[in-house]
Amino acid sequence: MIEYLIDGPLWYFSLAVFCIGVLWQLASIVFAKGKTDLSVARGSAGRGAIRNVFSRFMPHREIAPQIRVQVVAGYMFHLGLFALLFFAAPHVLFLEEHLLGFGWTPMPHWAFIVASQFAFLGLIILWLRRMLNPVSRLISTLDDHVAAILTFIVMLTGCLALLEGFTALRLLHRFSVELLLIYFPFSCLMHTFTFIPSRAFTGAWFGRRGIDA
Amino acid sequence: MARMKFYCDAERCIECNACVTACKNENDIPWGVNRRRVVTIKDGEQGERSLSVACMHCSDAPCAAVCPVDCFYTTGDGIVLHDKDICIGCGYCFYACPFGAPQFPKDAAFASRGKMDKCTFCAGGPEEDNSSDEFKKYGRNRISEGKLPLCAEMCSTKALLAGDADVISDIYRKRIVNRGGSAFNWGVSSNIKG
Amino acid sequence: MRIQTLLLLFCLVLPQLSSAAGPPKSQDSPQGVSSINPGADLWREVRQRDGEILEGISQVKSVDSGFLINARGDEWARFRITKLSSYGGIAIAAIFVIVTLLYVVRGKIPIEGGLSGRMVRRFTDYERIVHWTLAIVFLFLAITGLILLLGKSLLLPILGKEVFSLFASASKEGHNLFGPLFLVSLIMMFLSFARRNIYENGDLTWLLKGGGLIGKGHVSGGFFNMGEKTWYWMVILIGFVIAISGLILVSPFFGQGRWIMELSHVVHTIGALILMTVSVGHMYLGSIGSEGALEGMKSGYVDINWADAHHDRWGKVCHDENLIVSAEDYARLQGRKPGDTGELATEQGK
Amino acid sequence: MSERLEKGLGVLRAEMDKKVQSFFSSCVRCGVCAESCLFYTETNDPRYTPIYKTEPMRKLWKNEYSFWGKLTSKLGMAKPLTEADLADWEELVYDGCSMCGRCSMVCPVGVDIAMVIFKVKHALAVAGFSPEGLVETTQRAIDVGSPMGVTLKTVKAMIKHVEADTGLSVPMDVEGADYMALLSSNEIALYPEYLESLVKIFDHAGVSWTLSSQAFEATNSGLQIGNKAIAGQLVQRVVDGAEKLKVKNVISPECGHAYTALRWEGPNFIGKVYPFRVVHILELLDELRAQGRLKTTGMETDRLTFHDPCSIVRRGGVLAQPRNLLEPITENFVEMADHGSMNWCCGGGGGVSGNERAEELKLTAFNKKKSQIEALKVDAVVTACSNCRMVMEDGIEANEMDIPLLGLTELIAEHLDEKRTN
Repeated sequence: MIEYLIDGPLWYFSLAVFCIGVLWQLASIVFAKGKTDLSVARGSAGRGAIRNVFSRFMPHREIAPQIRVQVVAGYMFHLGLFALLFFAAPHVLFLEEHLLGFGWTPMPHWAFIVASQFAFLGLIILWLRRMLNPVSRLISTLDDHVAAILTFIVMLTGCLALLEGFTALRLLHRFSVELLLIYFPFSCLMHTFTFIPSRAFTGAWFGRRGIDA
Repeated sequence: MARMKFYCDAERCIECNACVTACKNENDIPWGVNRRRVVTIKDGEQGERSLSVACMHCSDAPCAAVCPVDCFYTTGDGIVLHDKDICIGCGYCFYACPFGAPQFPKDAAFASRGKMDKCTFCAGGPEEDNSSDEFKKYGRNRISEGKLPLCAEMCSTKALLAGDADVISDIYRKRIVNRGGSAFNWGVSSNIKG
Repeated sequence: MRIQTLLLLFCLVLPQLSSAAGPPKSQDSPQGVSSINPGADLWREVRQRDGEILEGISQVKSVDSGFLINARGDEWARFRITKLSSYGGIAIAAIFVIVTLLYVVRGKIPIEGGLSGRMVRRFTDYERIVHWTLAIVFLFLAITGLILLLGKSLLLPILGKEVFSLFASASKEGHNLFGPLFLVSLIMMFLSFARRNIYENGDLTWLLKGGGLIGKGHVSGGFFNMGEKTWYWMVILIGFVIAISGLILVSPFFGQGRWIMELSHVVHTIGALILMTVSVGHMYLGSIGSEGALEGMKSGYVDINWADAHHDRWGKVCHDENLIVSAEDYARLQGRKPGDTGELATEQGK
Repeated sequence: MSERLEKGLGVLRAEMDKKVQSFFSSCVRCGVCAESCLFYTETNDPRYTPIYKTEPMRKLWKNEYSFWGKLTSKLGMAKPLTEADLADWEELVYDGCSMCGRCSMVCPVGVDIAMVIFKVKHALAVAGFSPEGLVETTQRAIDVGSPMGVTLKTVKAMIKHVEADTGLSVPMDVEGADYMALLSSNEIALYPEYLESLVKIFDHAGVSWTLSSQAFEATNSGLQIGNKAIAGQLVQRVVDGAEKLKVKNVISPECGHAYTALRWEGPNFIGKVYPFRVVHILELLDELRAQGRLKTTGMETDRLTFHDPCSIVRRGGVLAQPRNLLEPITENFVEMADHGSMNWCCGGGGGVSGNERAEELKLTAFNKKKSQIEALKVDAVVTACSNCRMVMEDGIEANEMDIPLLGLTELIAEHLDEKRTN
């Protein structure tokens, strides 16, 4: 019964909430009011926007030494998670069977282990820093902690179900994923998508003033 | 109730590996897993002996004792079986077993060790007899059909015997008597063949 | 002789268990046999009665497939079942009892003059991150490990096979996956704390006074006192042993034999049990055991009175170089509104 | 709800455009911006974290633009933005932020934090939560026409001096001139040598220019206090003056925020495109140099460095020009650490210098500049913003350092090649 619920209705519901939610959020940003800048541009806004979307993947030389922990742990977590999400064998298989209809070469077992190590260590360090550093602790909201813990739970349940021999464990993972999907569009997890418009807006602003941000 | 046992007569085994092949074939065992193997001692030297070993279905099985999830059970016929739905693939049974019987498939998508697989005395598993599910997990269930394990059935020299302990020991006793020599010479004929 | 090495290891690691793996009780061939027995020697060798293992060959190529009999496997199994799990469980239970008694008897060890509110910086953000990373990973591994070690006797009867095997499988996979993280965080721990944990003068007196638990008053100590240093080196050294043996256990695909696995398993378990037991004491002393200690790992600052009481030599340095932060500045550094010394001024809206 | 709060909320709602929404939905509270803000690095006070200064706006966004916020508001469980919040944030935004925009450069998700802080400032200003000093100066700017109360009389008097010193005439209200020059209050009250240099340089380069009797003041207190309406009003004066004289270009003085106000924000404040071009004095000088109309002679032998004024360089884009201008007249010029668009602010921008309450904090923040300057062991610091110059002179005095500050334009004027005649 529960198995049917989690594999069936709840799964499609959460998927729908995720997709509609994300689209709605993005739309509400795109269609929100915005004034055109009347000042005469010095440089190209478009170029600045595109440049900034990519240039911000690397911190400025002047600030890098002070934010080493965030940068290193951040990259460990995000790259690890990305690899697990799209290249873990069962995930590839699942996407092929249930969503896309086509698959791609999954990563080998050892690669999975390495990726998960990176993801876990990165997430733990980032979250601990959030708790321990006065600045992060001051500016963090409940949302940040919920998002971090939910992501951790999803990763953890995934790893506990590694043997792929127990339905209950698989369902646990699946269920936590569904919770995450439902939570996603209404939380800071939206940065997965909205970092692009943010960077673009700021990049355009700097671009038309002739500054490489 | 019968107490099922294997017995391999070192004086008869000719290391033809027919038992291994028969087992693999009959139970449709995945690549890399061998429930039964033939070991040759002093290969090519004087006193060479070969034995076919698999799970010996111990009366007091160390694997069952050490298993952290207690997935082993002994049937009424004294056959030691395990439940793959319980097994977590920790490998302790393999360390504990005197005969190296437990095997682990390497092909599980993630786990470096899949769930344990071993000789079932061709008695299947906890699933319903002769169900396809049972066959997939444990192989053929010949016992339920009133047949003995195929390895023994196939043995051309009748070195490998399987069945009720009493019957087998009778057969063996007869052989020793016929071979002559001391009653305590462990079934080895006095004039050792080179 | 490999059995001897194993024995030796037990004696080193856990004396009371040294009796564990006694020499195998050899059953000699039936008494009173006069006749030459040609087969006996062969089978004796095969059964490894005299330590000499006779390896044969087999068409089946897999780990130890050449050995007919593995006599030590049963021995290891018995040791795990009768000694490791039982004594291990007792040890864990005992430490909790001890700690509780200690709390009942001594209570929270107070600081003379109480807390002044004037703080000194003790640990940087990074150092605290390292500590808590190691702590989280360690706790996770400890719990999952104990489930695998004691679960059969404690949980299985309650939960039943089906449910328990879920826990066991989850524990096993989780344990395997978090293992390497332990090694990584252990290395980070070593790099960022090793220098301050080198023994120095005055550590001995600390030991003689039993770290202040014996008698009244606190004992002299530097940035870290003798007890903390010892605990640190235990974590590092035993930790590395656990990590390495664990890596051996978690990667069976290098074809290491059963013997190595059994050895690693025993070492791994004993080491882990020691660390777990002592860590309970560490947690107690770090939290409810002594007043103002936890603050150091939470905010990175400790009360100057606490420093003077527990680490007077370091406290003196803080006084001399006047690294002391006033209560107001401390509140400010913790991001509280001016005047507000209570709750953090976070806008905890969601 | 009090009507002050009402006003503030009104502004915040009006300013909640697509940028701000994407900013807040992408911010993950990583705290990187803190490391880029000199008010945090010099005080280690987490409350000076740039993104924390935008908290009132984030709170509003959460309550009225985010799903959970709307839900909890419906259920009456949300914590609404209160007047107390605005009062609390006044100190953070006015004293603890110089609008230098360094945070906007480092944010990994690309939030233009300085822009959002300015919007909050705008709301606070309208709601009437602004420091006394700024309110007064702004009022003076509206009534008298200049925050420092500089009147046309004062300017005329200064012009007399300049003409006497240079023997050149200062054109006033010349219709159809190419350029209309503006002055900032500081330059009139504290640094008259700026006008002197202008006269010399323009005479040397043969530029047709003029001052305007009705629009000589470039300082824009409206921008400093954050009130867009007032800022627009002040910009409008300049625009009217320029249109009256039918000039082709308006020269923004060195003063950084005046440049921002005129060049970049002005058109948006008054809601129309200028009929003339706004050019920063350094831009103009560099153009003249490129055209070969600005000939210099002699070299500064002193060890010099250049302090990039945030509003001109990072937020204004005038980055190459000062270097081009310094290159031919300095023998040993050294760049400051983190120079260019990642330069550290002097600590007095964005109206902090005009806010007595922030005096102490300003000096604390100056420690950054202090250490940078000391690290270079320079004889003098060149800059191109009368406000930076003033703030740094205060700081240097307070720290008993002995380092003169030079205005770039004056430096050029000193090195004019007098042999050239036209």
